[in-house]
Amino acid sequence: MPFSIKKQEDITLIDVEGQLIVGNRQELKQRVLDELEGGARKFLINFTQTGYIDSSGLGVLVSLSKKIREHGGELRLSDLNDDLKTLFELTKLDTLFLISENREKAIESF
Amino acid sequence: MPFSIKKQEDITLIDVEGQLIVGNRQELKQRVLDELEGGARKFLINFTQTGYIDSSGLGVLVSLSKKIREHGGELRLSDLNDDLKTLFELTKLDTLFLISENREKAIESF
Amino acid sequence: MSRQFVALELEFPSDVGQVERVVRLATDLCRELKFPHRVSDLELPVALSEAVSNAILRGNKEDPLKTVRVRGIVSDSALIFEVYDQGEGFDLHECIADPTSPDRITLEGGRGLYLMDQFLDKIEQEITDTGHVVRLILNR
Amino acid sequence: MSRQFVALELEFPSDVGQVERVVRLATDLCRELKFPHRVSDLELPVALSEAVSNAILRGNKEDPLKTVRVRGIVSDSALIFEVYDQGEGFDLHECIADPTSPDRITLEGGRGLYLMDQFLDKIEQEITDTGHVVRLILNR
Ligand SMILES: Nc1ncnc2c1ncn2[C@@H]1O[C@H](COP(=O)(O)OP(=O)(O)O)[C@@H](O)[C@H]1O
Ligand SMILES: Nc1ncnc2c1ncn2[C@@H]1O[C@H](COP(=O)(O)OP(=O)(O)O)[C@@H](O)[C@H]1O
Repeated sequence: MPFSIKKQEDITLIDVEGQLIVGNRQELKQRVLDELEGGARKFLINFTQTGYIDSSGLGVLVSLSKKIREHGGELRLSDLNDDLKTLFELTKLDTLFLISENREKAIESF
Repeated sequence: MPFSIKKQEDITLIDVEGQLIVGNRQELKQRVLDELEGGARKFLINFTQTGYIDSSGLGVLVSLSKKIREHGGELRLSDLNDDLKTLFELTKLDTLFLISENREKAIESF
Repeated sequence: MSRQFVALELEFPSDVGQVERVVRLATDLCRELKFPHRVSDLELPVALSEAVSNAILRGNKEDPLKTVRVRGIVSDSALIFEVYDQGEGFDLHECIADPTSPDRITLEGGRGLYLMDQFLDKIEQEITDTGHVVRLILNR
Repeated sequence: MSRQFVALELEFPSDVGQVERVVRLATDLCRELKFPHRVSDLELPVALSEAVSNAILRGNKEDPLKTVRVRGIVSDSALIFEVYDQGEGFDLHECIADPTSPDRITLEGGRGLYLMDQFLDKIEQEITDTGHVVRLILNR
């Protein structure tokens, strides 16, 4: 399983276990949408174990962020390595997402 | 350096750090012959860190063993992994060499 | 100096589940050949996965009877990966649209060619008898 | 099922210092492709290093102007490595002599072809316009 999901109070914590790419992004999308459907509103996706994300992975993050906002929720990202930061900067997605240094800081800032 | 040499009493301990192959076997040969020249007679070559040995590496061991015996000395080998054991069995070199499970047993049996 | 190179060639079915394995084989080779971290861990994996995904999804339209072929060549001067699909081809430079513009930044798609273009020194394309090939070039 | 394969190709100067790197690239690929431990850690590295050493030392006689080429192909059914040298070739099966016999066991040389023969399912040879190729075959 490339994703693990757990709850901390009202926050849904998702760990991406490996790369977020065309082969698994649909699974991430579906699992987050299921949680949203179930009433969750605060989402944190953590990338500690992720080396790179491809354009389809970035696209899924963009569309999830939109969906979550439409439901009055909030999506945060944390623990991007330098390569991931470069990807977000090149695509200017660093201006679209709330990005925290690490999980603790992300949780505090909800 | 692919070999490290140290002394324990009158025993010369040689650790092979990696594979013993055509690219480095001459260095092993020269260093052991230098020690033999310098008066050493008991040699233990340890293969803890070695994955495989090629035919030229086996050949160097054979010729060193002969040289050492001609000088009244003794060569022992230790810590062969299963792949190395297979190599020695296939070439019947397990009948030519004194092979010990590990360094301690080899040192005891000199 | 004599010629020296390493090449890697792969052929696999038009299934997006293949992309990660293909990219891993290529990036492992780059690491083994001591390319800078930025090449082996970011530029090559992202550019190659975009090209391979497009070959599977756009070129071959996930047709199980069609295969994708990747050929990577590492020489002293460059890293070149060719990705062959069995589609009709397209004009890459015409299809790149800036995904950072305000009207496009919230779209789900359209970042693949842009990232390839950002990370690579050069991109070439050819239409062949059997399909389309895109050539990803990184100078050393 | 569609065709599926992985190939690795290398060209390098006739220098025995190259053998370890070449063998490592090949065995890393085998590990990545989930070959059994015995293949990736013993049979392939030993057989391939023998063939590459012989290509450098015997085929090309360490001539710095001559190169060795290795091409490995991994398919669903087999692992095939071809080693090309620019020498005149030789008759492999004529040159294999049992190195375990009492009169040969204390010799320094002569175990290379024997080990290749022990570890491989099949060995083929060809003389080409540009030299000699030995083909190492391991069934999957
Ligand atoms: N191999 C290909 N064959 C045919 N068309 C392609 C190929 N690669 C890309 N394209 C075209 O280029 C467009 C842009 O690709 P890209 O930037 O990767 O974004 P996306 O795939 O998200 O649309 C695709 O929508 C497609 O029309
Ligand atoms: N690529 C080659 N080209 C020409 N002759 C070769 C080649 N490979 C092997 N031989 C011949 O086969 C002989 C046996 O090889 P081998 O079993 O590896 O033992 P060694 O190399 O120790 O002599 C070599 O001595 C050489 O004469």
